[in-house]
Amino acid sequence: MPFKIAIASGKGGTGKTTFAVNLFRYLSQSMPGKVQLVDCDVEEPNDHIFFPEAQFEKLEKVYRLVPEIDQSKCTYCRKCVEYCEFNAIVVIPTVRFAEVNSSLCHSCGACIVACEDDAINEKPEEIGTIRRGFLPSGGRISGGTLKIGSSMQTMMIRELKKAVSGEAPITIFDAPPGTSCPVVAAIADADLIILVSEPTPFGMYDLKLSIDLLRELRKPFGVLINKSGLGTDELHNYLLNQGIELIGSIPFSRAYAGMYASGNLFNDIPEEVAFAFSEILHKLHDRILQHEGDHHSER
Amino acid sequence: MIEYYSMKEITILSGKGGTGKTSVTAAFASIAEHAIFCDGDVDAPDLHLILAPEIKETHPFPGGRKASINPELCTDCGLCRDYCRFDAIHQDISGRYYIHPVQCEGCRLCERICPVGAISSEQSMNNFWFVSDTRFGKLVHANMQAGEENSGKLVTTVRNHARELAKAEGYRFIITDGPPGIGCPAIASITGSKAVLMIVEPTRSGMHDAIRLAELVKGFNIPIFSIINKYDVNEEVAAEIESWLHSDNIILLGKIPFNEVVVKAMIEKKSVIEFDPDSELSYILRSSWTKLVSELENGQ
Amino acid sequence: MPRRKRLRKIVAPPGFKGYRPFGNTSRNSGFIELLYEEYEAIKLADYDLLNHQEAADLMGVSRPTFARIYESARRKIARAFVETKEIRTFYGNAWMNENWYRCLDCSAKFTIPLNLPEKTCPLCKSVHVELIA
Amino acid sequence: MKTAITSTGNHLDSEFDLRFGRAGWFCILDEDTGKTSFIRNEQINASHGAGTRTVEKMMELGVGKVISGDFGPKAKELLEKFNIQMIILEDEQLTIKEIIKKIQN
Repeated sequence: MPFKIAIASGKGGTGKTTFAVNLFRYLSQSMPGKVQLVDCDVEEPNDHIFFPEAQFEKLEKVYRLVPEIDQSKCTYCRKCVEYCEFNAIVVIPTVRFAEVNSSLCHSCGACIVACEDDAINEKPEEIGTIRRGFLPSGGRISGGTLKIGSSMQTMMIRELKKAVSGEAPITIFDAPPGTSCPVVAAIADADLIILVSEPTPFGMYDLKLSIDLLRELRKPFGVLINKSGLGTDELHNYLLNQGIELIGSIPFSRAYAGMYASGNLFNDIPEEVAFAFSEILHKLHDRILQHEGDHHSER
Repeated sequence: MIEYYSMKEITILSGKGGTGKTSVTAAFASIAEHAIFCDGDVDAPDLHLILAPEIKETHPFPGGRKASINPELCTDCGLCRDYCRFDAIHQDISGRYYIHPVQCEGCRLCERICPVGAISSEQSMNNFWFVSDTRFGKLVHANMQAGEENSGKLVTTVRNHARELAKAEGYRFIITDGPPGIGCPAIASITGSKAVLMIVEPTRSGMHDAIRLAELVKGFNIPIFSIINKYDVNEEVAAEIESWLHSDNIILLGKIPFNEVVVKAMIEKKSVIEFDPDSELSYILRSSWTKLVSELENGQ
Repeated sequence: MPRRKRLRKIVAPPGFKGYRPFGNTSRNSGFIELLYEEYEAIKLADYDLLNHQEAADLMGVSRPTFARIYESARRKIARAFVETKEIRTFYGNAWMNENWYRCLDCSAKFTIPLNLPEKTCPLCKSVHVELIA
Repeated sequence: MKTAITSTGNHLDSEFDLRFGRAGWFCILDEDTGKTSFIRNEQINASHGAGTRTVEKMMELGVGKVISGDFGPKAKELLEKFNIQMIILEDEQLTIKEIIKKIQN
């Protein structure tokens, strides 16, 4: 039974990536060959920076389908215009003009259903690339890069997830920040979501937004407090009052922040950070094993 | 392009989240004269936590359409699921079909192909935008339901209103706290701006994202300025960023050291300049603002 | 009536309105008019280093016409240098991919669709218009 | 030839509207007869593509000139393609009447 963990946060810069790559490294060492990390932040993919030793395969292009109107068949009936909810089609019968504006098109396929003259065909258009790789120590790492200026984040994430599904029994998704559609796409099928937060007013406000979203989606989640000690206890108390699981706390360490900055996250970790990490990683490791165990006993 | 000769809109962006955009915006808000503020991060707005707005006007913002299936009419034929390209239509355990509102893109195709007319859609009305008073001046901001699409248009709405207010009341500056990333909301916050201020942190990922952001902004032909935040967290990377900025002709307004005073100010709901006006940080922020203003006035 | 000149396609107008000599004592020695298409010809031949045929194709004129425009541009610039004259750029007979004009009298900005021959302001009918694209 | 002027209201004393696709109204002026009429913009609340839809409307009305404050990139491209002249005015204090006067003088 595959297990999927998504690492998310409402606010950016809380330490999502730091945690995701640490979790990945830990699990891929304790369960070699069974773990993959998927960087779902397709606007700003960063996870690969921390694994310079990773070997990447050739980039795969991701396409979406954009309709094209065959003017020789078009009768300028404007039915596609009527069907298109995104105002992406311009048809001007008087001058016999019909065109699709691909920047507004959502690739929903409604115009094709609308067209009775078989005048609309779909053509692939590149929206980004997927990069897959593996670490010499085992473990697969992949991610997507959206073309700059494209607004197809959600589709890019869905395509990325489709492309890598089933590559490993345990998957870690590093979600983009925020609470909008792309985040939903990244966490939609996760078995556990870890919200990374920081104990500052901004961190807490954004965490509440994420919690609202996850409750609406009825997803199991827990909260990881990063940079603890930097702000106040308010966040702890809030989680306690709300009955939300605290996955763990990682103390703020200026030295560790400096290490992240240079792209080094794994060597010479300050002791207090290393200790907090190992406790949390152990806990999650046990939980994954338990999940597998549960499944076996069901059989 | 419309030009309001006296008014300048500055959008503060970062690419990567958590680099200190909102803290810088708040600091500028506390010293800028004749300015109006705008929170362009409608997804996870934070500026109001510092500015403590008193809401004066509330406006609904019609969101995207969301389809739903009327279970009484539905015959469970499953046609809608075959047509839906957004994987938004699912079956529950008893085999009945339902549409997940968060995954629904609002294209209405299911509604049109349903043979028994069981699907209908409605515009979501849970998003609002506000005009508020703060101790520094007016703030235009918004609140978007989680999982909503189309935040780009809400950003545009908020900015347009700020611009109208600025024009009507003769403000000199609009300071916009932009959304993270380089996607649709970020583009919506750049379009029509007079300048972009990029807050970069000296990390590998921060630099990577800043380069992508700069590439995006260049397409708009808008001048880019930058501030390196927490530069002393890694001076090696900071130096690398500095030389990239230099080679890309991006003006560096200031380098801000790491200081816990930023978090302390945040907890007190104050901008850094209000919280500790004599600190080194406040000095750097003030001089960055002055430099930015003079660059903009002379650049015309 | 002289034959109307065919418009020459140029990619972008020059990024300046003119050049002025400095260090010379005799002021007001006048100016020469460098047409946009002449600027474009210099740019294509001496900056982009295209041969005359390639440049002519880009501007949508024949090779001999290109050669004439190019020669005229060089002579004008040489004259400006030697006689210490200002160089001022003028619109001439060019058309651009994106052509926006500004009326110097009423400051309206406007386009001139290809089917409209005249270059006058559509609002106040002024003939004082400049290209701003 | 017909000219469209973006307007905030439906009479000659209304102020000029700087927006094109999201203008409140269009004043259609027949330059030959001097007659005007006002048409409400149905695209004002469209969430996407208001500009291109408005170009369609202009074509339908047989407009040859559009006066507005700005044109989006897509609208610009289409207007250019169909040889409709675009005119940008930056003074939103003007009334429709004043703009018409400028044209007719």
